[in-house]
Amino acid sequence: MFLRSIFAVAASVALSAPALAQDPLPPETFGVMSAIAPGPNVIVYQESLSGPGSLVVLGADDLAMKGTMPSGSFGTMLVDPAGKVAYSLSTFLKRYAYGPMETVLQIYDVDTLTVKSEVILPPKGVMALSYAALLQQSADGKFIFAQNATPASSVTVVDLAAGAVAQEIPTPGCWGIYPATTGSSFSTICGDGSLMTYALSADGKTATETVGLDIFDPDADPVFATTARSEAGIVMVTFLGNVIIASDADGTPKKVDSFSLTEGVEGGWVPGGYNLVTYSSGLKLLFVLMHSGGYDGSHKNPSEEVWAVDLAKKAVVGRMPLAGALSITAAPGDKPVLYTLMADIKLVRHELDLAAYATKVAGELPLVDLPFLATATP
Amino acid sequence: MFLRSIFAVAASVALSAPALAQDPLPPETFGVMSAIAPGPNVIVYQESLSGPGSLVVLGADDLAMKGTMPSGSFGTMLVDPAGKVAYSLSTFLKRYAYGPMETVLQIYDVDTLTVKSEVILPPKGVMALSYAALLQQSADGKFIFAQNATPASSVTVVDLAAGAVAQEIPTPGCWGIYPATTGSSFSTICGDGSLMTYALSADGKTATETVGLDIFDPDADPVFATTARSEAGIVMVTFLGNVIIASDADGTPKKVDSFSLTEGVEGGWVPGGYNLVTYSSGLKLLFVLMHSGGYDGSHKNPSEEVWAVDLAKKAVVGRMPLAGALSITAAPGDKPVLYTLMADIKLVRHELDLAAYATKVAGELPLVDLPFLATATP
Amino acid sequence: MTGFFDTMLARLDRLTETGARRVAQTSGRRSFLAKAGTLILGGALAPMLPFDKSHATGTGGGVATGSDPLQCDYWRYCSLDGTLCTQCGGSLSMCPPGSEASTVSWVGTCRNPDDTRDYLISYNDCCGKTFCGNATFCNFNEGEKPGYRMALHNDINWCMANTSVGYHCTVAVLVGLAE
Amino acid sequence: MTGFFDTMLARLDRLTETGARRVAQTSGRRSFLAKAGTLILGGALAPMLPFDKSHATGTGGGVATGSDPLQCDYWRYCSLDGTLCTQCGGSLSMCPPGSEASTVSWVGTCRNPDDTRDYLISYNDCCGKTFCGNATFCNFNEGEKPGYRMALHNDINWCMANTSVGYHCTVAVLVGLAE
Repeated sequence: MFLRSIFAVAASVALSAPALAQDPLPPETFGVMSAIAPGPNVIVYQESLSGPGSLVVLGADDLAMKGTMPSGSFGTMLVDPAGKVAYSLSTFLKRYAYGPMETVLQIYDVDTLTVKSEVILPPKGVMALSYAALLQQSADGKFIFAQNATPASSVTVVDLAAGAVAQEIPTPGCWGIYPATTGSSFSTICGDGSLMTYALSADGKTATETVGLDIFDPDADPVFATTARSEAGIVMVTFLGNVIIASDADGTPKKVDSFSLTEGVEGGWVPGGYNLVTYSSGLKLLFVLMHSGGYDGSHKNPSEEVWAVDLAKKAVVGRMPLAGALSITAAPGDKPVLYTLMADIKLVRHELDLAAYATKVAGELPLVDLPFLATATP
Repeated sequence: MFLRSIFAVAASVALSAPALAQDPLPPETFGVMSAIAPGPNVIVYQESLSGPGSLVVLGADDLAMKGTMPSGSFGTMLVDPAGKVAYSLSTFLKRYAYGPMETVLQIYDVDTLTVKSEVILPPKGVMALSYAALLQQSADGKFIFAQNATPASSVTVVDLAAGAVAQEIPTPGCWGIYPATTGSSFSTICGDGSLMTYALSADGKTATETVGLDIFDPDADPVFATTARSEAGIVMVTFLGNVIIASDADGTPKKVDSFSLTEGVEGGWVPGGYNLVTYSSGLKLLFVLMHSGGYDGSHKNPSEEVWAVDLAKKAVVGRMPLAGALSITAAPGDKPVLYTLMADIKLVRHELDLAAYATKVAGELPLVDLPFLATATP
Repeated sequence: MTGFFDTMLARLDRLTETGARRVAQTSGRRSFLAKAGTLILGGALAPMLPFDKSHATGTGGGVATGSDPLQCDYWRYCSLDGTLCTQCGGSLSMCPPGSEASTVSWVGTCRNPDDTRDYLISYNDCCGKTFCGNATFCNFNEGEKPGYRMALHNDINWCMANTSVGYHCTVAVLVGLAE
Repeated sequence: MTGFFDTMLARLDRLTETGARRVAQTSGRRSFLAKAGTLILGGALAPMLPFDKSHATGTGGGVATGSDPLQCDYWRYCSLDGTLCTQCGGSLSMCPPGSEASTVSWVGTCRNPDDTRDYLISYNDCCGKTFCGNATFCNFNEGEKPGYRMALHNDINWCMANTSVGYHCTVAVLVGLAE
């Protein structure tokens, strides 16, 4: 738009100069754009293992580059449901590769791509690939939950109103943060097959814990740490291709449903990837990245297909070719669009034909660094 | 070596176990190697514009990877003549992309690949591509000279014995540090065509300046900031392919020689690259990266040839095909070996046939980030 | 650095520790395959993994059964996710000079094709230096588990407990027989 | 940000300033070619430049005469060394939201192919954000000089005088006619 205005001015004065066919281009004023173009976005966390990562903001429909926001190393991100505030949890080292370290929560204003504020957390924040479950927000919006690993596991609770750490909750043997759909509690997945739910006090400074045992078998068929949230609860997929739904609705996590994605399916299909599962509450469909010929250690292999799953029917309702994806996220609402992050470092936008359960590539954009996590905003 | 010893142990006990053909491999002890393998090295500065750069240490003959040393952003390096101590000048930002910055001189022990110490410099150190002239050492070894740009130009003098800044010398309108061959003075190249020589006091805390006027024509034919040092003085090459030698032997810089590399040569050949010239005092030859079809703005284009120049004869004595190089450095002494850093991010080792003035590629290694500066050690 | 493995275990949570020992000693690719339904061995899976594109060789996937410690498919790397210290001035079990040995590690159980035995491998990161982009990034995940089995998790920086947490490269130290 | 160019000049050393003005107003590719001896125009020079290899389009070399601000060879980029803000949420003359405008800049003299006039272009860096590797890295050097003519030098971070010196991307602001 800016460009057009310059050339419009130049064109409007054409032919008025005697020596040349047009007047010279007018001088410009240098400055900084105040805000990004309006509209829904896809925000991708581009992780660095050694320097600054970044959040890149793209138009949800055309993948137009709107700009970036700076982060640190080994980071992950969170975008609030409205898409207006983003967060990253990352590590800063005084000498980049060595020296004193800080775990920092950066809080961004998405419209202006600015770092609004930061909260320095206890220096034990997780330094991992960008799994969504490592940085989450309570349903009431009051608290940010950040995964720690020393390697002992704990969760730092940040009180957003206070801009300060409220408490650190030890979560021994458990991993990932799965907020409840109301209030300020969250669950976590534990290595003995249980889920543990932590309910925060109103000021966030204390928490009570409730265990739900025997939700999955961590030895025979472990669940991925990336889950989805459906109306029925926390939707987990397992290495062998089962779905387990755990409800945390009454404060005690319990298994409420489970079924196989692959029973009777030939080819050794298994789920695989990083943030490999997404649920569209508008379409009422779960999408899972799948590959064939599964073996011990293939659980992070890129996809060959994406499977659409109707949780109520406990059935795979569509299998769509989709090669090379490591992470997937659905557009919000009932927009039939999926975004995938590919093993060859790009974002692909897929339009879904729900009648035929077919996908069509409708845009792609190269990315940089390690892009494992994307969020689509309203 | 370590590997061999493990397998030797395993082999020596073979056939002694009844159930299997050999005994199990013995447990290993985890640790850190104490030092790199001995021998001459090539050290390359791999620059980052956004995170940590590094110095990578390679065997001079086989380009075997010996290890790396960590640096900051926008850095450059210096290796002492003996190849035992290395330095980098770089920038560290508290939040990597923003926040408080520090200009840091890191001092490395090459044998152990350790950061021995660091000196924090005034926060104005140059943030540029890794030109050799931006970080230098006095001939007596007492002082490190670091280029500053705010963009006003000055030089920070570091007293190595004290591990502290001795002074900052304003060098308005001048650029680059070209130490004298004795004592602790240095010259710099100025935008009016002069060279300025700064002689330090014994404690390094003051300096006297002497100007040498009309050494080159900065408008008609500017000199590159990368120079070489021959017995005759500071050897500069110009954008148009002339050589200018300035002597600083008596403390007042003066032009003592000049000649054209390209007079009578067809094809519009001009010098080009970043650290594009090197002098072998053993071979008594200057080497310059050259490309044909020069035009305004081609002065950083990759090479098509390397030209060998006999400074005493004022003549190009050899032209050798060498495509794609941006920087060049000669092996020390009279070893007929050149190392080039290539536009496609690798190091190439070239063996010279001085009878035929021919080069042979004798090894190459991919690099990362922006490798513009290499030094070969004895 | 003797006793590093005991130290590592001592620092882990009890639950994790128990799980790690059990899984490390019992899981193997064969049991998984048996569970995964129809077997398709040696399939066309050699995915390009999402790491430093400047090294096209930096791929993983498949099963690590090779004999060259400079290659991703070396048998000991069956659960290694990181850059190879063997390509960065270190060895299979020693960090490059000037780096810091990680005080904690993850483990894998890998089969040595020479003696067909399963060995416990400790994957230790080397720390305090710039990420070694000069080395190949490898990614094998045999027996790897999410962070609720932390000692088997490889998507995390195992320099986390060090003074300098910068990640440089990874070694694969033979701890002993897994049987 | 009005007066940024005057501010820049005021902050430069006297020698540099004088030189910058003189050279910026008099040098052009034609005078250089005349001096460089035998002319070989439009040669096969399109070097792969040593920048982010993940964008194979990130090359430079040759002469910038194009009309697309999203491409390296756009005419205003005749002396631009950096990533294009036009590809990173900014425009030709405006930094992306949330970045800092550089307080100093280098200049180039570029010919507009549409009106064949030479314009003075101010190359300002946008600062305080992660290097924009998502944008193409371009490298043209018409009229570029070493640091002794600082205002014409582009191998340096022109965020150097800012509060946050992190380099993000570069714009090409039309200052006025060079004649």
